[in-house]
Amino acid sequence: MSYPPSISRKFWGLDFDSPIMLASGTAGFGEELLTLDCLSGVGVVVSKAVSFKPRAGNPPPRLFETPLGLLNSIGLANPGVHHVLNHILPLTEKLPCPLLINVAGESIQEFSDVVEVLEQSKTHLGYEINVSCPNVADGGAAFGVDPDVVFQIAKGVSRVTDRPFSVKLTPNGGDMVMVAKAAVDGGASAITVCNTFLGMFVDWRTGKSVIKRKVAGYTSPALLPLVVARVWQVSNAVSVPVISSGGVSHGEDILQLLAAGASMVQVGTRLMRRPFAGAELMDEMQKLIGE
Amino acid sequence: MSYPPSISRKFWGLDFDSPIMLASGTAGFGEELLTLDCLSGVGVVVSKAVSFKPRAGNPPPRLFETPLGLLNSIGLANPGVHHVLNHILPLTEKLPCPLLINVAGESIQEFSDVVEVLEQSKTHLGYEINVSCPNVADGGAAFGVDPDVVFQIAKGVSRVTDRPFSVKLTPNGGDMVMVAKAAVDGGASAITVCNTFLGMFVDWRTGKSVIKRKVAGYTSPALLPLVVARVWQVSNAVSVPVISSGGVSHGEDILQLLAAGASMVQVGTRLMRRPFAGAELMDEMQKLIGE
Amino acid sequence: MTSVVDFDCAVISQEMVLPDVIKIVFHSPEIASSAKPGQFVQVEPSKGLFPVTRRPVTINRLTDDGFELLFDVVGRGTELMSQKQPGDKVRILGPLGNGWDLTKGKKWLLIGGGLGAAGFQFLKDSISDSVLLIGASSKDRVVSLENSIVVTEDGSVGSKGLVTALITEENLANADSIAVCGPVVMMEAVWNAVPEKHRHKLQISTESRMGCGWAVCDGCSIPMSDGGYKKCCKEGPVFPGIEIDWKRWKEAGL
Amino acid sequence: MTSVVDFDCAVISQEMVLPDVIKIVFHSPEIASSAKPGQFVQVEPSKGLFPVTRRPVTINRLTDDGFELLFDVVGRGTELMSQKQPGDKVRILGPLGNGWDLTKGKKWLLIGGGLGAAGFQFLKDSISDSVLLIGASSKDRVVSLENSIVVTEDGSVGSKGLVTALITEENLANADSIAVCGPVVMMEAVWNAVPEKHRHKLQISTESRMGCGWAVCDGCSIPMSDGGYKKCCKEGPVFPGIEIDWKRWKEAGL
Ligand SMILES: Cc1cc2nc3c(=O)[nH]c(=O)nc-3n(C[C@H](O)[C@H](O)[C@H](O)COP(=O)(O)OP(=O)(O)OC[C@H]3O[C@@H](n4cnc5c(N)ncnc54)[C@H](O)[C@@H]3O)c2cc1C
Ligand SMILES: Cc1cc2nc3c(=O)[nH]c(=O)nc-3n(C[C@H](O)[C@H](O)[C@H](O)COP(=O)(O)OP(=O)(O)OC[C@H]3O[C@@H](n4cnc5c(N)ncnc54)[C@H](O)[C@@H]3O)c2cc1C
Ligand SMILES: Cc1cc2nc3c(=O)[nH]c(=O)nc-3n(C[C@H](O)[C@H](O)[C@H](O)COP(=O)(O)O)c2cc1C
Ligand SMILES: Cc1cc2nc3c(=O)[nH]c(=O)nc-3n(C[C@H](O)[C@H](O)[C@H](O)COP(=O)(O)O)c2cc1C
Ligand code: FES
Ligand code: FES
Repeated sequence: MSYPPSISRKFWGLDFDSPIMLASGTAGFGEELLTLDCLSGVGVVVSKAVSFKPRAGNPPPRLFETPLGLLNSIGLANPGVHHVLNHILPLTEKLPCPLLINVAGESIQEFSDVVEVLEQSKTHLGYEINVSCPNVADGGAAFGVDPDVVFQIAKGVSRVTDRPFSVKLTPNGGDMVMVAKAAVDGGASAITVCNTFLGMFVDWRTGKSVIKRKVAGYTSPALLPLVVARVWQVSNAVSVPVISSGGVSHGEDILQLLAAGASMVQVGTRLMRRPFAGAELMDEMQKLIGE
Repeated sequence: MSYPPSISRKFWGLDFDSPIMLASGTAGFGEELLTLDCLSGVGVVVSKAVSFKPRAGNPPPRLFETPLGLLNSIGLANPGVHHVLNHILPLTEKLPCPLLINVAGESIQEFSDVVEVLEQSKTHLGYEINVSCPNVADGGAAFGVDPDVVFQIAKGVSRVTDRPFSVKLTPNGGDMVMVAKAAVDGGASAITVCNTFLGMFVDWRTGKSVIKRKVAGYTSPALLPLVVARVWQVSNAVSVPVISSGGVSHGEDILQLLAAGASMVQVGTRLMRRPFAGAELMDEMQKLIGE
Repeated sequence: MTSVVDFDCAVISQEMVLPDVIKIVFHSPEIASSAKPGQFVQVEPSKGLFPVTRRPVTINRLTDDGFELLFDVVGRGTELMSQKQPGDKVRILGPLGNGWDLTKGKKWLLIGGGLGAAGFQFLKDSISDSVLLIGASSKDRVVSLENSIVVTEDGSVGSKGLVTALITEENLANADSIAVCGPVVMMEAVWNAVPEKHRHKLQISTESRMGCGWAVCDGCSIPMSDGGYKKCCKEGPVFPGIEIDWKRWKEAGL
Repeated sequence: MTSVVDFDCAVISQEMVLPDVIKIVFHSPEIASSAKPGQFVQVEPSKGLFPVTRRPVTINRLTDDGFELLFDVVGRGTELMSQKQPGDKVRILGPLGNGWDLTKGKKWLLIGGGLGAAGFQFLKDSISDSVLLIGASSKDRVVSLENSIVVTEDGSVGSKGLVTALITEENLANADSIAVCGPVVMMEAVWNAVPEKHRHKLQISTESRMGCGWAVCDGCSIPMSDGGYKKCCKEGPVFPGIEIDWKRWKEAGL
């Protein structure tokens, strides 16, 4: 690898002008961005999580902003894989960039069941297997800490699709390097490092968590060094590309993640604030590299 | 528990006017604070880590400030247990508050060896067993992710001392709740949640980490929600008191940690900036509670 | 949604109209030309990293070349917004969401709680026939709108009492549509005060903690009476009252 | 160390003395009454949460009721410090560390690199007999001190060249003590330029990334020739040159 890193990337055999992926759960299915016309600068869109059956999601409030970050407790709200296949994926045909579908499951089996249904669609490039959601009781991050379970999930997904897929890890327990290796052994074509860190905000006057499920997923620009460390560790341990997820709020953060070993870089919370984050971040990177 | 939480605490059978502990590695052995006269408002001082043999520590730079936090790579620099016993602990006799000695080890055996030597001193209240240092190659956090190892370390320490001790956990892997339970089974009288999160800063122009050991310990006020979540999880799972460590920069943060289940609250990075943090934080808490 | 824009809008004027209530007029011909009553914008409180999300504020009124916002200073975001001075540029995304459904008949009853009444000026400008009731805790919370009937809890302006006391069978029966905007507890009181047979006329301007404001994060869900959720930022903020699950919404404790 | 204080010191004056070089005079009778040449203070750049640590700056000179700092604007902390205006209060801890060892004889040779020379005024005020050599890249980096011999790399002031060219056997032999302050590379060049037999006279003002500044965090270690480390903030910042492990110190890449 040469430094400074190149902004344009080769990933899964494809050429990308931009390393930017829109993170799962913060970009819908990309279709809202299509109408807002803000996919310029974006390399890949990752959809929100899709489960087999519809999921209503968690009770509100689903978001709470702390002084220096954001707690989210969405709970994988989604209309279920059949609705996604029949009513949403057709809308994504016009996306100017590839789509990965983020897949959730309450059982090892459910992941491959969801993928199997989605295989009927031609519109998406591949999958991101979400074994790391901090906001659900069943499955979620409980899977992501166990190398054996992750191996089985990856293996199951490999069996039903030839498309590439990434496995998105949790930073909240377990040994990320071992879990990443298990995912690769199971057939993963990339590793996403990582889902949100578990966080909580308690009202000291009442002793109550502001979020009904008590703990939630926490994002903050201040978490960037945590993600850089984990990207560096995992990318040094596995042969497949690493997709970073977390902590980006400036073009320079992306360059740092690429230098630390990321092949592509996801942007989530920043996108929620800045619908045109793709173009803005590309611009910032180009200015820095052009220096 | 009643809310708002009380600032004065009962901990290990003792009465404390302040819940504040000065975190290991950020307060020396308390003797510097004695000359600076800034132990007012402090409940307990936790010493820097002590190992059996002297340790020079990591090569500089040992600190690097990121935009929103601080990386440290001290590497348990300390003059070794015999020097501590003979030359440093006598200086701490004048401390106006109890002292816990933070103990590090490269092997399971070393922890109890260090404690055994320290037992000759009368000046300290107890120990904090550091199975979670992110900045050393041998031992350190590698121990802290394994419940069996932590059980054995705690068991070994219990055998050589009757003083109370806390086991300080790592948030960088493993299942904190299971490790906490193992520590309690081994005889721990408290659990410290937790040591620093692994972090890294890479210079994208060169691809090099600013820290020689690449990854380091990261602290930031923005990590408070991560610590609150882990304190809540562990304090709901074990019967012994939980000492929080991480993320405090304001009196309100301490109240939140107490409300989340902490019995005592450590302050580290903030103290480095504010030698009189103990008195300042107490003042902030009293104003909020008095509201 | 195709007319949504994200621009640095210049502050034209800023003033404190009531204690801790700020009115700001922004320049934005783009938003002025497409906004409908009941829609909102997402305001970026600072150019720095924090707060990490924007703050949603209802479009209170249009001006020739822009729009007016009126907001309570309740926390960090609105505090930062209150410090903007004429000439400052503020990043604003909008107009967002749906507005009041103007197709539901021409006679309107408007019921506002405190600052929630402010946006009714824009609605009144768009309809011909309306009765406007405003309730507030005290005169410090009353925005003056033409032809309004005002009650305050302390009687400091208008008569003394709650806005629900002004709701009569007569004005309910006269209305084709009833628009309600105010704090959740006040809106729930109105809901409870309206007899079953008129409830289908109620349109409720909801609030929720927002992440994006443009329908991608699913953070702003309002509990619906069918057991599911709808997005405040896209399918709302205005919902038919009968669609809302009032009990679950109140439990959110916004 | 017992005289260390942590106070909000008022800015008395602030000016840019060279491009991106700021001089600030603070009011602080406490620090003025106890500081010794070569000591430093820890300045809190902002009242907010960030940056999370303070910034160390050498005490450049004492005034009647306070002291003067002179610093380069190189990053976020010094940028914030450069924005302080007269009347502003800034939290400052000091005086910290040891200073120049004044017991090592009375004839001094002072060798400064760029801004590193600034603090020599304070030292000169405390000794009677000194020769002062200053090297800098250009006139934009030269602080004017009385009776100094100046060289610049571009010749824009003084003669053209490096400060090491001014080091002669004669001025080395004449000195009881040699004080060096400047960038690490410059100090290393001086170290290499001084023959073995005079090296014991060298006192080096070191720099390190600091956490606390008051000896509790062990973050500021300077590699010593015995293989260990000493704390820049407490046992330094001034060290005998012979104690420093120059190779390992340079590897730190400060
Ligand atoms: C569609 C919509 C339109 C709105 N229009 C207006 C308006 O015209 N005028 C106005 O004054 N306010 C309006 N609000 C509420 C406004 O967005 C919040 O007051 C603001 O976001 C608070 O930000 P803060 O950083 O100052 O407060 P914070 O520090 O975040 O919180 C302070 C208090 O405000 C409450 N709060 C925070 N976010 C919200 C939210 N999104 N909705 C409701 N309460 C919240 C919190 O519970 C807390 O008690 C609207 C909200 C929505 C969703
Ligand atoms: C004992 C001591 C005395 C000092 N006295 C002076 C002085 O009188 N005048 C002056 O201009 N500077 C002095 N410095 C250096 C000064 O502390 C740094 O320039 C300052 O901390 C940089 O802060 P920043 O936030 O602006 O830069 P950052 O954004 O933190 O970093 C910018 C650049 O400065 C370098 N840097 C950061 N921290 C330090 C540090 N502690 N030491 C050296 N380089 C650093 C970094 O490598 C980086 O290249 C002194 C340092 C020490 C340790
Ligand atoms: C509101 C919200 C919803 C999210 N939903 C999902 C999801 O459905 N699936 C998933 O894998 N990650 C989800 N995430 C995690 C993000 O994809 C991303 O990993 C995380 O936000 C870190 O990136 P950031 O710091 O750029 O926000 C969500 C995050 C947020 C803030
Ligand atoms: C400079 C530095 C040195 C530290 N050294 C130790 C140590 O020797 N032993 C230990 O258990 N923790 C050590 N820690 C971790 C702290 O004790 C504390 O757990 C951590 O800093 C989180 O608290 P904070 O956010 O208040 O800083 C160190 C932290 C810092 C910043
Ligand atoms: S606020 Fe994000 S979907 Fe409504
Ligand atoms: S800076 Fe903390 S010990 Fe020197």
